Amino acid sequence: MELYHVELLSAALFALGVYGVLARRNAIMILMAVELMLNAVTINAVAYAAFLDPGRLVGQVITVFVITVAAAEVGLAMAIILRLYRVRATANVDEADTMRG
Amino acid sequence: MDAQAVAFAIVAVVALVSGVGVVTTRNVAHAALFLLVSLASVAGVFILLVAEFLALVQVLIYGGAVTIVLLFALMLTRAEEFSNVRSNPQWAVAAVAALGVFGAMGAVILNDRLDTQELRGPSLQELGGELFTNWVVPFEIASLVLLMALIGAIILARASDSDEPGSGG
Amino acid sequence: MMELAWLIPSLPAIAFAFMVTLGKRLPNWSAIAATGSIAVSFALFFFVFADWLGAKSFPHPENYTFVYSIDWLRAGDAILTWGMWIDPISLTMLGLVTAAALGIQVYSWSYMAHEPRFTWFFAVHSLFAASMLALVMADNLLLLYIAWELVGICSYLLIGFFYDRRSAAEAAKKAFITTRVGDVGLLIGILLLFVETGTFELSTIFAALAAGDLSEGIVTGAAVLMLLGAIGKSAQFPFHVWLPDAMEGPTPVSALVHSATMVVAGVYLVARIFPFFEASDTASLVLLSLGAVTAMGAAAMALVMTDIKRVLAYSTLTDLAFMMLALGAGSVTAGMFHLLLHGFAKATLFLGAGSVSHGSDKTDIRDMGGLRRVMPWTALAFGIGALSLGGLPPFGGFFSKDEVTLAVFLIEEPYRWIFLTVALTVGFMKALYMGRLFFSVFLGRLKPENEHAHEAGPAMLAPMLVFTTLGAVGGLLAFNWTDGYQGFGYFVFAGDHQEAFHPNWWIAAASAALAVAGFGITWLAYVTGSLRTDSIIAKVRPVHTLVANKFYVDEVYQWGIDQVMLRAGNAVAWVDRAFVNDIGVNGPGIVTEKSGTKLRLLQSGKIYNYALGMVLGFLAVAVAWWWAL
Amino acid sequence: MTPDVRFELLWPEFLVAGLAFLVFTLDFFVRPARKEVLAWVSAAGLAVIIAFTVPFLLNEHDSLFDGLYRVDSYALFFKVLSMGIGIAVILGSLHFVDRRLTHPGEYYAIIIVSVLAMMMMAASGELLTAYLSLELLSFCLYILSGFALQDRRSNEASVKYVLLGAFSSGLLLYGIVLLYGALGTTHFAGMAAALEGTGGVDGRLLVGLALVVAGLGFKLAAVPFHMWAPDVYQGAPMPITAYIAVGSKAAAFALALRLFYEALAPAYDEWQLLIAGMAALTMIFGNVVAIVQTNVKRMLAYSSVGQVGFLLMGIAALSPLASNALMVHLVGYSVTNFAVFFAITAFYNATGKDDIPDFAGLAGRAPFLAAAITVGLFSLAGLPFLAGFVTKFYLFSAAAAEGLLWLAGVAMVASLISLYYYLQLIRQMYIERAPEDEGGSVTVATPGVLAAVIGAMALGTVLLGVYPEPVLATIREATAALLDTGSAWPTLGSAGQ
Repeated sequence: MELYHVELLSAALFALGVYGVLARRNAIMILMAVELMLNAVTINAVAYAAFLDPGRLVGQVITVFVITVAAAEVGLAMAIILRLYRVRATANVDEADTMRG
Repeated sequence: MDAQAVAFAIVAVVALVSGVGVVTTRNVAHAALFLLVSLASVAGVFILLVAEFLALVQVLIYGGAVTIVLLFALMLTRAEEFSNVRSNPQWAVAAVAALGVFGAMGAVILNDRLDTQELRGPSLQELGGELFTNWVVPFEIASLVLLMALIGAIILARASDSDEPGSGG
Repeated sequence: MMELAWLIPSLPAIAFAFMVTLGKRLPNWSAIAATGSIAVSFALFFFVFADWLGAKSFPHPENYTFVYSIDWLRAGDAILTWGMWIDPISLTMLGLVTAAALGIQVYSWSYMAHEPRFTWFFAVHSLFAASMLALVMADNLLLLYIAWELVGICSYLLIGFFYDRRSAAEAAKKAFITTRVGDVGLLIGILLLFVETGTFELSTIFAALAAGDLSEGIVTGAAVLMLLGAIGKSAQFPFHVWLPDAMEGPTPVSALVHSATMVVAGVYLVARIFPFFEASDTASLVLLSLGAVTAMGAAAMALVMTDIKRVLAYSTLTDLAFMMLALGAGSVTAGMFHLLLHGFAKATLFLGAGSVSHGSDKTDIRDMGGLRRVMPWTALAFGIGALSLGGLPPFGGFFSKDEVTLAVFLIEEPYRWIFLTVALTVGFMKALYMGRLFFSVFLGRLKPENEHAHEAGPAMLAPMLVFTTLGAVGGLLAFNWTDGYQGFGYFVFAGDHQEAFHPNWWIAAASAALAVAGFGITWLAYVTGSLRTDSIIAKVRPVHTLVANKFYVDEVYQWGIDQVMLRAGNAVAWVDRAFVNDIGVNGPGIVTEKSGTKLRLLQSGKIYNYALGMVLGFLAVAVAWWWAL
Repeated sequence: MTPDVRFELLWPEFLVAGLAFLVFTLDFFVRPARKEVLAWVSAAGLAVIIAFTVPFLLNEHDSLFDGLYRVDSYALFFKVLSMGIGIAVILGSLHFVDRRLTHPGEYYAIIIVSVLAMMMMAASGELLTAYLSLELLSFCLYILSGFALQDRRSNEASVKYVLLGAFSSGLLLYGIVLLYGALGTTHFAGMAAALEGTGGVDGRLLVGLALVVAGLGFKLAAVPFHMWAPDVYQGAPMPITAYIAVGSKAAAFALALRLFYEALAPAYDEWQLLIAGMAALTMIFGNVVAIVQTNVKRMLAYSSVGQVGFLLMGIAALSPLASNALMVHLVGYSVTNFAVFFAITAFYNATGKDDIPDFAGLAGRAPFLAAAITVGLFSLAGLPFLAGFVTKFYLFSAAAAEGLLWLAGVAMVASLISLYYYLQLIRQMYIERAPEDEGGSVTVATPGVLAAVIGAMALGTVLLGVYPEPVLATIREATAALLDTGSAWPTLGSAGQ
């Protein structure tokens, strides 16, 4: 297991997440894709900490905070999506496009 | 190939396959379950990178909290349509763009190999000490972030549709 | 007091702000605020002037200029200042502008009393006064340019005051666009100097010029470019077309903006940057030629116009051209002197014209005659003003015209005879059209339908008579009275060439004789009737038609706009009708709007499209770097 | 425990956080009819904290936790600016909240927390801290933009904002981690040292940088990362629109300025053209699309996208002069935009309308509002004697001094375009007649507090245009602090101003 193996895994997960955000229409699914992206971030951070950082620490600290923020983000975003569902009876983002142009 | 490499290969494949599942399945509930699997295999990667504590956090917070929140939300909305959500019209372009992103990063990763040192992780004590000394300001900020998410979720999700005056904007 | 001179433009500006924000709530206060502020400014002018008299060190002309400035902002090497430049030229303008603005505002109290947009009128009037005063005191070219543009905007708003009248709206647009063309030249000239000297400060620029840091080409180029702005604002050929149309504005506006003050801003600009014309013979010759062409053409047109305000407008053109002639001949003294006396006389005439049309509801001079019977005071004021501007001794206009003629005579070049002939001919024509105007309006037989006409009220008469007096006796300023004041030439001059008033009796006699002849001929034609104008016109029918149609310059421009600009506009885009009506001929605007319509389609309202945009943006950056590496 | 950290320097932050908790708590004890007390407490509290902070931190210059958190005059400048923005928004939304929103206590408290986040963004000297502060600010804004609970548009705005915000923070984080991998640290000073040390620039760094630019570009609303902005601006409650346009942008620029000046200056050659290009694209795109808008909020949204382009010039030019210019433009832009937005809020409060034709004849119905809007719009277009002229003069000079003449040219064209659509609104107000039906001729009343805020902002716009020197002096101090902690300045020609 070399560093670049882990980096490639991370890049692949990140690209999958990007694809998910770009290709999905359900808000919850977009949110899941974002979680994939954040996971790619944490993998990379931990790998850099383990392979490169003399102190071995910063990457792990990053990961702790990313996980925290990701959890908070999901909570808040779900609340907003629930409201979307109440107001429009849908969770599809392309049905919420009254503002454009 | 040593055992570590084999293990990495396995978790990587699982993570990727389930990741593909997350972004391609038409059923939202299935997507959530795929996400859980993917997150768990990322925890596996953490263990291989000597970050056991983070692996634990990953399973507890993501596996426990995040996925549960997602599933809860699904149940609250009770949408029949959630079992069959098609991708949006631009999915093909999206695939090309995502491939582009992967291509750019892969090229960079393979082109510029970094000089690595021996694989090692900090002890839990070191991590904890660091978090509460040098990183105490970000730590406090993160706690505020959580608080805001909590308050926001309460305001936005709790209000029912009848107990409010006319709409604003 | 001089360091407080900035209050002079600031007070009307504050009055403007007051009227725009609170004018609707306190309608009765708006005219008071406007007139009060300009009255205080007028009073301040005297303090500043007295202070200047005490501070200047006679007879050291190099100490006649005082500059006060504070840093406005500095960005690296570029420094902008708020500065005042107080010297005889700006003092002359300060006095003229404050006096004219004050008198004309008092006049407007009753002239505009029944207008629904009374407050707006006074507001714009105040803004105009503020920006005109800032313009004449600016110590740097950027500030000058800003004030210059503001003055133009005010002029636009005032011409279009009766905006629901189509001709007024058209005239406003015409004035704005025509002068803008010249302003572009001015801006380029200013920027050229900025690039060459790194500053907008007049003092630094003049120092660089005196030190010979600027090449001859730059000096001539800058002078001619800035002259473009000046001839736009002062309505000189070929930009003269807007001024007669500008008479669509209310009469007090014509009096203040389009005769006494704003249109002389061009003359003032030339006087201000006069060292450039001193340094460049080419620029001076351009100035002379433009002045001569405009003077001849405009005087001819003034002879055949029949609308009272239009006659006055063309006479303004003629006099502005006269000032340009003086400056081109190298005499700032003569130019500024004529500017001052013309301001007083023309204010009189316009206020008189306003009083005539106010009292009789007529504007065509053929419908008038004998009005002196019903409005004697107006007749008196108008008469003195006309005789003065016609150049009849001993009124003020004679002296200033004489100084201009003399200055032209003193050019040390062989071509001076051409310009001297022009100056004398135009002097004769001035007497002709002024005589025609005055005699046919006020003398002769009173037409029955005009018997109900009435004299204006005291609020209108008082300013008129004040200006009349100033114009009548102003010529005395030319003479040597005391040791401290040895004539206008010791007060306003270029560089350090103070010059006493040394009349050339031959020139004076010739121009006086021509003036008398002119008034005599018109007396015969319009009062006694012994000279038949119809037969004269019949003999020169083609010429008359040509002149009466204003040499077809407007038609040529219109053709140019129709054939070239509009066609080009059509080719660029499908011209949106409403758009053209609203904003004017504005090709680039259409292209912009079209692209706006296209580009907004990108904004689909769908989240995943937006995210795709972000990813593509990222990829574009990554690929660009990949390429660059 | 690191013994030598002077925690007392964090007092202002603690006080603001304490104020937020105080308001959250007070909310339980204040009767519903008297909720506006909370706004006064919030505003007064922030004012008191400003009064305390300025003398307290005036000559402090310290960098806590190895440069993770900065206490310097740059941070102080933005602390005061953020709190000032907070006060303006709180007072400006008083009547709006009263009439159109529920949960006023939470509303004000969340604004205070977001002010805290803005303060910390300007003070961060480390990527992760900066990211967390940014996320805190974003969370507050996600909530606030969806605060009109029954309004479909408000909800749509917050859905778009939160999903795209999460996506952009994914990009930003990946970028941060790549930078961490390439440079071995996330501290700005360490990054600069590493950049100078390596000499060459590797691909990981560039991709990381591109991702960071994308993530920050989202916050700044720079083209092509701006697309959320018009929709969110239009949908969010009116005072929050003003807040997002001004506060969030100011904070994001505070962060970006420090990041580029302190951490990335050694790699100037790599990113200068990128940022300059983005600036040009942004100012052209924003101003061109603004022309065809019919909704006032949307028009202003595109106009502020255009303004971002001008601000980016200040980063692209990278010089002390440019940094001054960026900050002074931020101040002028904040004051001006508030004047316009709050005047429009007052109109909306009274009429419930926000399309451009609805403003017809406003000069007759509400001369004060019309004048404030006009002053603001003229300032945004950069007309003389107003803030916009001074600040744009500064920015354009800075860009030209660093050899970005073409960019200054593009900026001038963009300014001209902007004047065109601003004039359309002004024309509606002053030339068109008010519609006779639907009470179009009724006078629009502006409550005293709101009128005071609008008046203060309009006055500030004029003052800054006429006499900017005091503000500039403060800003020069701030720039000096930025340069002091900054690294090498590879291509700088001009000396500090």
